[in-house]
Amino acid sequence: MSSNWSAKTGSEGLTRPDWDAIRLEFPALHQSVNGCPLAYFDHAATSQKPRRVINAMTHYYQSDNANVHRGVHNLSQRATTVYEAARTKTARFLGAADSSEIIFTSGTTASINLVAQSWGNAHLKPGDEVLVTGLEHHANLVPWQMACTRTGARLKIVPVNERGEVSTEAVSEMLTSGTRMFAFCWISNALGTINPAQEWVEMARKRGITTLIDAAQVVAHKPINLQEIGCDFLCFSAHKMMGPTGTGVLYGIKSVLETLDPVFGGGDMIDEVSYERSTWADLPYRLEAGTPNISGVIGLSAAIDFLESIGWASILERESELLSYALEKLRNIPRIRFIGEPKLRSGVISFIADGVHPYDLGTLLDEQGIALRTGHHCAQPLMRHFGISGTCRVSLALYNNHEEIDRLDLAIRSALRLITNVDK
Amino acid sequence: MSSNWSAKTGSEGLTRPDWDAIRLEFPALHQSVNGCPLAYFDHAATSQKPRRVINAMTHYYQSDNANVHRGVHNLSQRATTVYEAARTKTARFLGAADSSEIIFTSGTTASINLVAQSWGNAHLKPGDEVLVTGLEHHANLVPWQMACTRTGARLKIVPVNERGEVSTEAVSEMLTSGTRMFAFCWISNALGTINPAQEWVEMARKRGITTLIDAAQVVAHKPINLQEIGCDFLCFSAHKMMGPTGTGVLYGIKSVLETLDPVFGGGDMIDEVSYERSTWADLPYRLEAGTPNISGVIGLSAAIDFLESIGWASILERESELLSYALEKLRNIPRIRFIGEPKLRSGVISFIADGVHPYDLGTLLDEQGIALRTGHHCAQPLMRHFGISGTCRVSLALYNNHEEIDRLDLAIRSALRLITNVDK
Amino acid sequence: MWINDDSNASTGLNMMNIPASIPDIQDQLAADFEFLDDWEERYAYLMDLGKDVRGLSQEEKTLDNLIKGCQSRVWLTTRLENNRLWMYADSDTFIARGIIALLIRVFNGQTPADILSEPFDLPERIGLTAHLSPGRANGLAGMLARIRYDAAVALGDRKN
Amino acid sequence: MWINDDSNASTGLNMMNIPASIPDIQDQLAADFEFLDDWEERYAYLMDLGKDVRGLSQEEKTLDNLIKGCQSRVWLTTRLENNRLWMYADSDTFIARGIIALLIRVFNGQTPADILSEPFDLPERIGLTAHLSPGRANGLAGMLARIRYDAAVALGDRKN
Ligand SMILES: Cc1ncc(COP(=O)(O)O)c(C=O)c1O
Ligand SMILES: Cc1ncc(COP(=O)(O)O)c(C=O)c1O
Repeated sequence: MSSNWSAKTGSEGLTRPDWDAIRLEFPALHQSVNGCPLAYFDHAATSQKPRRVINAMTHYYQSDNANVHRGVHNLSQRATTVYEAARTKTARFLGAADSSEIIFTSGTTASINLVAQSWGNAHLKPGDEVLVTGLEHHANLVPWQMACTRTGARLKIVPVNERGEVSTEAVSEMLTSGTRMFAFCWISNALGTINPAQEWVEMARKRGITTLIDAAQVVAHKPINLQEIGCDFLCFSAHKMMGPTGTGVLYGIKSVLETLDPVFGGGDMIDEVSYERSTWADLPYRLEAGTPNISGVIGLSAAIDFLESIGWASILERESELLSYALEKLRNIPRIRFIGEPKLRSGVISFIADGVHPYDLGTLLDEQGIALRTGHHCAQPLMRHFGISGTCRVSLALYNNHEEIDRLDLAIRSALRLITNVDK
Repeated sequence: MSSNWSAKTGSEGLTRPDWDAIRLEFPALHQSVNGCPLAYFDHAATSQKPRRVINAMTHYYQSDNANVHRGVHNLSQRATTVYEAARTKTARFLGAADSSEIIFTSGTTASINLVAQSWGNAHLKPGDEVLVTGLEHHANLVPWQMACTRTGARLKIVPVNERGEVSTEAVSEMLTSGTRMFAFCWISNALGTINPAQEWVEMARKRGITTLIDAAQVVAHKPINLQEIGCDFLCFSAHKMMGPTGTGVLYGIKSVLETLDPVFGGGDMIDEVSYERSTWADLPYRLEAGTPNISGVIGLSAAIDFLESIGWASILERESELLSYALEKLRNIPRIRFIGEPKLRSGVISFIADGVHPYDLGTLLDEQGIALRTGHHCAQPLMRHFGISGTCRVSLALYNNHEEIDRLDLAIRSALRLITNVDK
Repeated sequence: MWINDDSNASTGLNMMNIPASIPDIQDQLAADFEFLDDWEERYAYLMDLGKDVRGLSQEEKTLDNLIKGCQSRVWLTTRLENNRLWMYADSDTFIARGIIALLIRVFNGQTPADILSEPFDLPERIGLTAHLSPGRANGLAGMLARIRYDAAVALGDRKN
Repeated sequence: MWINDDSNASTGLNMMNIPASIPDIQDQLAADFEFLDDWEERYAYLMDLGKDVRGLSQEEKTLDNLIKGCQSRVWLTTRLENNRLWMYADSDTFIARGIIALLIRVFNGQTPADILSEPFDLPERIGLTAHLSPGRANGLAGMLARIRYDAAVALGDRKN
């Protein structure tokens, strides 16, 4: 997809997107917080939204708004068209074989729970094992705990090493003949670790094990080609990829999705309903009960357009440049210790300052207009593994820039100075 | 809540809202469809959205967007404040005793399914009965069928009479000592029938039976006072009350909600998570796993403001006036037969024209810019009760006007003329 | 047979039951529609065409013959005779019958090869797609897909 | 006791351990903060105040004493002596300790009746609420609510 951003010529003679122009597309980035310009480093919690996404939803509400699928009138047909076009676009974006493999949900959490319940109830029995890694977000841990409690299966955790990585050897060892499901995050939201998803899926598939990828942290950062990855399920949220809240995707291989009973019943997901029993509609509708988040799906579709208008090659280059720059800056701040030093890292840096509570540091950064996340990042067991209760987490996106990182560096230094004075 | 709409003085000396000005607030209403001005009579499927709602969401994305609940930084705190303020406002809007009784979901369907699963699994056992009425939308039927299949309970249906009403005597007879749950719609989306919710709840409560009200069709049309109604659960969707898609509410009495195990696991709903087990957070968070639909909840909050800025007395008066006018017009069209003639009717008129498929009529109305719904309205068993496969359904809201109803009348007449000519 | 016998001329069937070419029939129909300039006349004509669709027996209205993507129900089945495909259809609504009638006019009695290769642009030409909202267009697409699928099967080309 | 003995003067405790009035202490603190005009000085001062908070033993850090609504953890407990309420607190962060310190300065050794009736407007006066984002304000509200709740209980007025 070629870029439609006015391009600059790089030193090597390559054309580069105009990142300043792209950054201008995000209205929320251009404000001051506590008297300072905002520097938003909390992308991993939720991304900021480009005008294009906001406008797409506004346009929908101002001109096409209607309920989908059941209407004969023009508005309803238009709404259905844009809603279903978003499904087709998402399928293409991910390289799915068929658009009926795309189920729209309310977010990653809903997607994973749907699988853990529906697939879990159908396929898990006492003695079976579900494998996750020690890096998981609660969203990919708690649903499996619940599924195991329900079915009598056992949950096993592939341990994390001191660098915050999960070794492929450990995965291989723990994918046993009893394993039915291997569910793992492609990228860790807490540490930024990138797991070798394709390799792991291949290993699991060879042993007949079903795989689910939590791709919540992948979608804004890396292209996904499902035909290469080969996983059975993949889940993500629109709000972490420049799209709106309340919208997510569950991808499943059609033949696998077809084995799933609906978790929710209601409108749109049925074929015939009588008082006695109901029969289910075809995929994908069977798994989408009730009025969907139509505007959310339209926003997701616009977010895909936005990402593709920049192009993956540019995004990858930009983010890796920003990441290296930030790593170098932060590494040189005395008292700062990185939590997790993965060899392959996406745009997330978790750190603590010795003897400083992340909350204090986060608060003093906020006073300087710097937004980052402090706490356990919904990964309490992982924090416990590192013997801490939380970290400060800087997370980057294509809209960040070097100046912000410079300000981050200085702001951390001021904050630490202040705390050190108190601490004496 | 006093009106802030420039008011007209009515003939009785009362001030009335300026309905034309209010109508101008809805951008989607002012367009042409197939060369004619749009007349939107599909409110019961989804409402149109006032500027105020659209702007609230745009504003959120342009200035406050961040993930809620876990952030120390300013944006996240602001997002949390507006999100939680929406909860407080919703609680007040409904007359709930406490804002922790308001659970935000993705819609009515999700709300009812949450109860059917969580409450159902905890309280239903073989031999128990769940009672619903013959008027239910699939969203309040299929989840109970699924719950009964899971638990061995029996689903019973209070029959509908020829006028499309459910008699209180029949309800009373069927609320037996075996009944555990009585789940019913306050207003039927297919026929407009208004059920005596308060009376039914009182009857059920006296017999120790838990009650759930599907209020999807109530929220834009009637004020709700939970302290008067006294139900255990009440469910609705924002998108049917001038709010956005992907957002709903589950209200539950606190002591009852407290008995519910979460259906979905993930972020925000936990207290402590270890690899072995997790403990749940307090209400309402326990039942809100994952990043919520923040912008949707903000839109809902703006929708409440909008409705209250007009005031219930005005809305009730306006809608009953429009309804009477439409009923009279439609009743006088030859070949038209109303499906359902309830004594208490909300702004819904279902009808068929003898020998005419609703789809043909709906299509020919669409050609004239008239949007109404045709089909089974997600109430197949009810349609079967009337021996038909579907109806044409006109549904009204405060933004409709007399001129549109006049056009509807003429358009139906033209369409029927056309069909009659073919039919000869 | 689905067509009233006296309507052969107007439907492009000649004495040998060999129809005119697919493009020619479309030209003819487009010309017919050109005289109609408001939606009422167009729909009246379309529904009138639908009267020619003879319908199917209850037994023929199988799930297999039901076209997905229609809001009204449309059943369609075909039979191959002398390398020509013949269509039989029914619907519960006048408008869907009209749309089927158009398709049948164009494709009935054509060879599978022609059905698969000739473009079908009649809907755009008669302004139907502009008026045809996506749901209805979907139904039309479903019917067309079914006819072409059957043509492909007839050609022995089972690469569906 | 939660206050270092040598800090009595600055905290408003006189020889009899009877503090100045709640409004007076707030006036004094507001005046102290008036000299600080950038966020760094303000926070430095706040965290410095926090050093006075002596902390609780592990056994006293019960779930019961944990204040809800704080992102950092704050424990607070009170004791009634001669109709005056004394506060003991701890936190795992400097900033929360500073905020507790403010509250304790104002309320320590006051009568339950005064604690319940006197307004607490110090945060607005020192510009803390403008700077205090909702989460932190929440924590503050939680601490204040806890102190007033304990005062109400002390008054024998259990209408919580
Ligand atoms: C009475 C009733 N209940 C439930 C629903 C389902 O609402 P939603 O599709 O927003 O979940 C509807 C709307 O279609 C309804 O009218
Ligand atoms: C890796 C990972 N998985 C799952 C989630 C949950 O996503 P959501 O809260 O959008 O459901 C998140 C986001 O917090 C995440 O980072």
